[in-house]
Amino acid sequence: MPGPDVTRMRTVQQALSIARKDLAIELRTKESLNAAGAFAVTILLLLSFVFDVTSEETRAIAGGLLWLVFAFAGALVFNRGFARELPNECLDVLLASPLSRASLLVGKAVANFAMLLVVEFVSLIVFGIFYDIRWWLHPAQLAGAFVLATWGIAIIGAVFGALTVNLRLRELMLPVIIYPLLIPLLIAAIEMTNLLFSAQPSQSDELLWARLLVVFDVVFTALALALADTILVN
Amino acid sequence: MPGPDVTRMRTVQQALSIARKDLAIELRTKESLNAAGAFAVTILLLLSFVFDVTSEETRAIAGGLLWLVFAFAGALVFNRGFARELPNECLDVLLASPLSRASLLVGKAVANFAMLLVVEFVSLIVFGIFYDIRWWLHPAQLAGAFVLATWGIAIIGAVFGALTVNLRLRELMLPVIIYPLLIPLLIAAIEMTNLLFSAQPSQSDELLWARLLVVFDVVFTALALALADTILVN
Amino acid sequence: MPEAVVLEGVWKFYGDYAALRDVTLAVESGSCCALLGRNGAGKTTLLRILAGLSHIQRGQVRLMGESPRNEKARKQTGFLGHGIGVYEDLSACENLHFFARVAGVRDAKSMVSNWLDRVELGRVAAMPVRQFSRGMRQRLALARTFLHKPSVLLLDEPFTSLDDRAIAMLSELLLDARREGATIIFSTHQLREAFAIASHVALIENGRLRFTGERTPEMLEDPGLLYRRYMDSGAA
Amino acid sequence: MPEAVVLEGVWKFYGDYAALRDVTLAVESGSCCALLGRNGAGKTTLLRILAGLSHIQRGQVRLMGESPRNEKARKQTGFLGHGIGVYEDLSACENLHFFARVAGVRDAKSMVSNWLDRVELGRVAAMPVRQFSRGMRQRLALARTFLHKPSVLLLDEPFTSLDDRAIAMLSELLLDARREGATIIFSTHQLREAFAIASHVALIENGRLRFTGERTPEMLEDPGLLYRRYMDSGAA
Amino acid sequence: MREKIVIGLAVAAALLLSYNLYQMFMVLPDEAMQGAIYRILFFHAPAAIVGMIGYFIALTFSVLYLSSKNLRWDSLSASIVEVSLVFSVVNIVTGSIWARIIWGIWWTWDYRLTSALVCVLIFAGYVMMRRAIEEPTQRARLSAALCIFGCVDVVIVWKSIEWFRNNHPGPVLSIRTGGGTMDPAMERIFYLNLLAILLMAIALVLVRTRQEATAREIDSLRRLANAA
Ligand code: HEM
Ligand SMILES: Nc1ncnc2c1ncn2[C@@H]1O[C@H](COP(=O)(O)OP(=O)(O)OP(=O)(O)O)[C@@H](O)[C@H]1O
Ligand SMILES: Nc1ncnc2c1ncn2[C@@H]1O[C@H](COP(=O)(O)OP(=O)(O)OP(=O)(O)O)[C@@H](O)[C@H]1O
Ligand SMILES: [Mg+2]
Ligand SMILES: [Mg+2]
Repeated sequence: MPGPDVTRMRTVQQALSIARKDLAIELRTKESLNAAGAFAVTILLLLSFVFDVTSEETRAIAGGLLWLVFAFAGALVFNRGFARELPNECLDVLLASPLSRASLLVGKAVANFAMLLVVEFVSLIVFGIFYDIRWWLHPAQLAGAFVLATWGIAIIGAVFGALTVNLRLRELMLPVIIYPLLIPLLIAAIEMTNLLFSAQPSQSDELLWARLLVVFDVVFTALALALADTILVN
Repeated sequence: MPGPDVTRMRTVQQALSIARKDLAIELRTKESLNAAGAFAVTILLLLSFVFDVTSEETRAIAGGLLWLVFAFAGALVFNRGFARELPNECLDVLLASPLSRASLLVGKAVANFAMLLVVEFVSLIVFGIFYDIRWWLHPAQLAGAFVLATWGIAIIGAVFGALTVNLRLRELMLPVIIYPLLIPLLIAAIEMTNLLFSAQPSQSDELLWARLLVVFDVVFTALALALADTILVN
Repeated sequence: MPEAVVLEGVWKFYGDYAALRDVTLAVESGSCCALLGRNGAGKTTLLRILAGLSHIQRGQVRLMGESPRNEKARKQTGFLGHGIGVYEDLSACENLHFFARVAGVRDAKSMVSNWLDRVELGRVAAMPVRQFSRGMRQRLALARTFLHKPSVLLLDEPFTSLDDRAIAMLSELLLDARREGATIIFSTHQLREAFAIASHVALIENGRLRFTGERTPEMLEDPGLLYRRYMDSGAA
Repeated sequence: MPEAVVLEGVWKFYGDYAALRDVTLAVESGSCCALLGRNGAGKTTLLRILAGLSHIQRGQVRLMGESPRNEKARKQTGFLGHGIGVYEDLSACENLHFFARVAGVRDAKSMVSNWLDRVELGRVAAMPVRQFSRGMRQRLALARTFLHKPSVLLLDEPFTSLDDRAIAMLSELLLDARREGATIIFSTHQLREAFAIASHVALIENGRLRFTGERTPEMLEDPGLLYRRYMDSGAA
Repeated sequence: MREKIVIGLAVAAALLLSYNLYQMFMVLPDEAMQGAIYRILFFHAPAAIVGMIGYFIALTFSVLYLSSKNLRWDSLSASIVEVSLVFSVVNIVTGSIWARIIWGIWWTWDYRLTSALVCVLIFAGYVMMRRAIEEPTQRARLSAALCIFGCVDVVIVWKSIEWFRNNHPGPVLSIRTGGGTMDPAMERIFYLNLLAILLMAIALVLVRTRQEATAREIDSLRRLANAA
């Protein structure tokens, strides 16, 4: 019987190989980045019709707009997540393989995470131009906030994807319940982003939201790992 | 050789049978509705936190928010549209069958249309509650506007769902291509919705936007029918 | 007898790989042609071209005198591909009804129930295909293919995962279809079954047509014969 | 010899349909058991249970003394289902590499290229699976199944759409695997091939085990025999 | 022969351009309100106009392709779209530089600007789509369809956004205003530069179509080689 941290090691490795595989499939055609860029632009274009972007309020809700775009991009990415395993019954093969359910779920989450980060980075640049927002004021903190929030979204997205491919749980409309779990996390992300866009963010609030994000990540990840074995059965 | 209106009859019948089939499957699996519904609700709730919804400005951009969400939800629905034909190579069977391309395209559009309307209705209710918008002031006109706009979105979604069905990156490509095309329609829909949310809409503007919607629907439906044969070949 | 299916100097390229090389083949109407060849020979490619699902770069294809993409031709063809082409989430009955409507079949109701019985799926007609066993799917796919009484049948490995009884049933169906004047082209790797049914044989190797002709009795005795005699790569 | 695979009084219900009824079967390690039966008999169900992909309602299943869902058991099993279980958008090589990593195979590189050659896909190793012919996919799926040297092989209709040469190749593989002590359970409808390879035979009908035992020479002579003798429904 | 035409066009464009540049910076005075920066107009507007023209020519070729199934038309319209896209981008970039200086912002959602951007997006999607499809005939079919939809849509966008707020300067050319808005000397250079850019565009398209043609030849040759 291998020791606990050996198995944990393997879990991580396997998760990474899953993620690498998904990314390989996704990046098959090199256009994915252009697509992401064009995607961001189109969304921002849409948004610009909804809001009078020159006005100060819009500047104030910049964070909200950004995370709206990310949420949508996320939805597109996550829907693929496990659906990618359905043709040719690849999911069965993975479930029959020594691969642990947890690492499968985490692997998917990591893949989601990476793709989403790409889209987010591109959107951020485009956004900066169109809404002339100075987002590079606090690069380090911003990066931190994005990573934290994105991971939370990615892991829930993975669970969401797993639920939608599970034949028995699908009919229960569980996804509709799982997905809104993201709202508090998104709010935290939005508030934090807005803070970091402003010239001198108040350290205290920043910390507050950051802590909230961390809490969510931990909770969601734990939740996902706990649910892994129950969700990933057919 | 059957007469023109006989063939037209058959086209319509076939289109309807396609649509009925898609809706039947959707009712079983709830794939699109899960994804789109969950997303729409989440975003609406999220936004209601982002803006203080009591403020007048928010009221003023209500239409914008709604149609933004619908456009997103739509993309999620359309991605499934033709993808639903891929497993077991059903699309090949349909293309090899006497079914006319036009009716296949229209059938998909009708299915999109129905699903999107459902999502829209749900979102509208959620919206009404969280933003306390009185959307039932002019039910007839509102319904009219929604139907017109939704059909436009649906037909574009069907056409480009078909164009992108066997592309990798379909998920990203589809919105990238359809949103720019949809912009005029969305503008009209947004303006009209805002008008209809307000107590006494000015008839003249309303007509103006309605006319734009009609033009859009007619032009693009005609184009779709004309190009169906060239679009739907693999 | 007139020719139901004609290919003349057909070249099919995938990228720059030539999957079919100058294939010229004519199948008389009412005959049953077995399309044989190793994995990757080009059988599926050929059948997909006949079904109008795949462009050719050079040559000419005629189905009952029409181009395969022509609606008139499509009306008369029944195609069974590698993917079985039925919807997982619909029941057997619903699937057939749908395809009957699509093909514009008269009195769909009776036809459907009739065919469900012929392929011995009447018992599970209301069951979603997702719950079918592989063989049951294949049977359903067959029913779907025959449903609209096509006069040209294009079957890609129709025997796949059918049990002995189902194979007998399929042979019956094919015989009946021929009696009603239908033309049949099918690919398979189960040579015995193939020779038992076929009236003609076409052998493909690397996209080239190696042999076409009547099915001779000696083929029945020694199925391996054809491969040994006509293919460079020879027998196993 | 110890038993590699043991089923005791296994009942499998789908809803209220009993797909497996009180199945009790023991397969000695190192033997090759052919799982026969008509369409819908329960072969796939049985194999999926052994692969840990499907719950059972009553009875007990042991794979090398473990429960099939147990990671230790999964490490030692190789499963080939109806779906071939490879990724359309990855090349043959990438597919195998991925599954090698997942199964934690040592020196994956050499193993992969080695297996690609054995199934005669070395030439198209870099081609995305989407461009493979059906037989080529099946070969790849086989390579995927054997890749991690499993000691229990669960193969569901492995011969599907393989040509004569590929079938010979597969028989070779199975013999080698047995020599190395692997246990093999496979289902098929191609009785001849089945009897040629199998050391034991299990016959299922409507979820009930009708016959289990050694493969006798007479089965080889008259493949139909088994069905005629042991099944209520009898021959075709 | 063909090279000669291309080279000739290129040379003509270059000469004309240098003449215009000389005129712009040495002869023409600064503009009353904007000062030196107004000269960007001589590239900004023509780029936009050339782009627009290009798209609609591409439209006609797409229709031609669909009716004739001749891949030559496809590659022609494709190259035109690509070149037009370049000029549209030039228009937007110059524009937003100008905007930055005159209005103090990079961008605003004015109907002219927006429709320009929508245009760019649609045809950027067009280019991406072409990249994503290998099979030539399929690629041709789909991009033709997209081009048609795109052009029709651009028109609707143009018409529909006109109802919107806009702070982008309206027509200044006398053919559209009936004269008086623009100093004739300036306008002369404007037209000359439009001509120069048009020539440049044509040259580029010719080069591009040439590439496409050779690509097609190479493809078929490779096929023959592999078939043998
Ligand atoms: C990103 C910013 C901009 C974009 C995308 C843009 C786009 C366009 C387009 C598409 C046209 C061609 C329309 C036509 O020919 O009728 C045009 C023309 C023109 N633009 Fe811009 N523009 C931008 C900024 C500016 C700015 C800042 C100015 C000056 C304050 C300006 C002045 C003009 C003028 C004078 C014309 C010629 C109008 C005419 O003759 O019709 N543009 N622009
Ligand atoms: N989409 C494609 N792109 C590139 N090559 C392809 C494509 N489809 C098939 N091929 C190649 O064409 C050749 C013939 O394929 P085809 O499917 O016709 O073989 P087949 O005779 O049906 O084989 P099998 O008996 O295994 O089904 C194969 O070498 C295959 O690799
Ligand atoms: N998910 C499911 N839900 C309900 N019934 C099912 C399900 N899967 C299989 N069945 C039923 O269980 C029975 C056995 O199915 P199974 O796939 O094991 O048959 P099989 O022996 O593999 O047949 P074949 O030779 O055609 O593959 C069939 O009658 C089938 O209808
Ligand atoms: Mg094949
Ligand atoms: Mg089975």
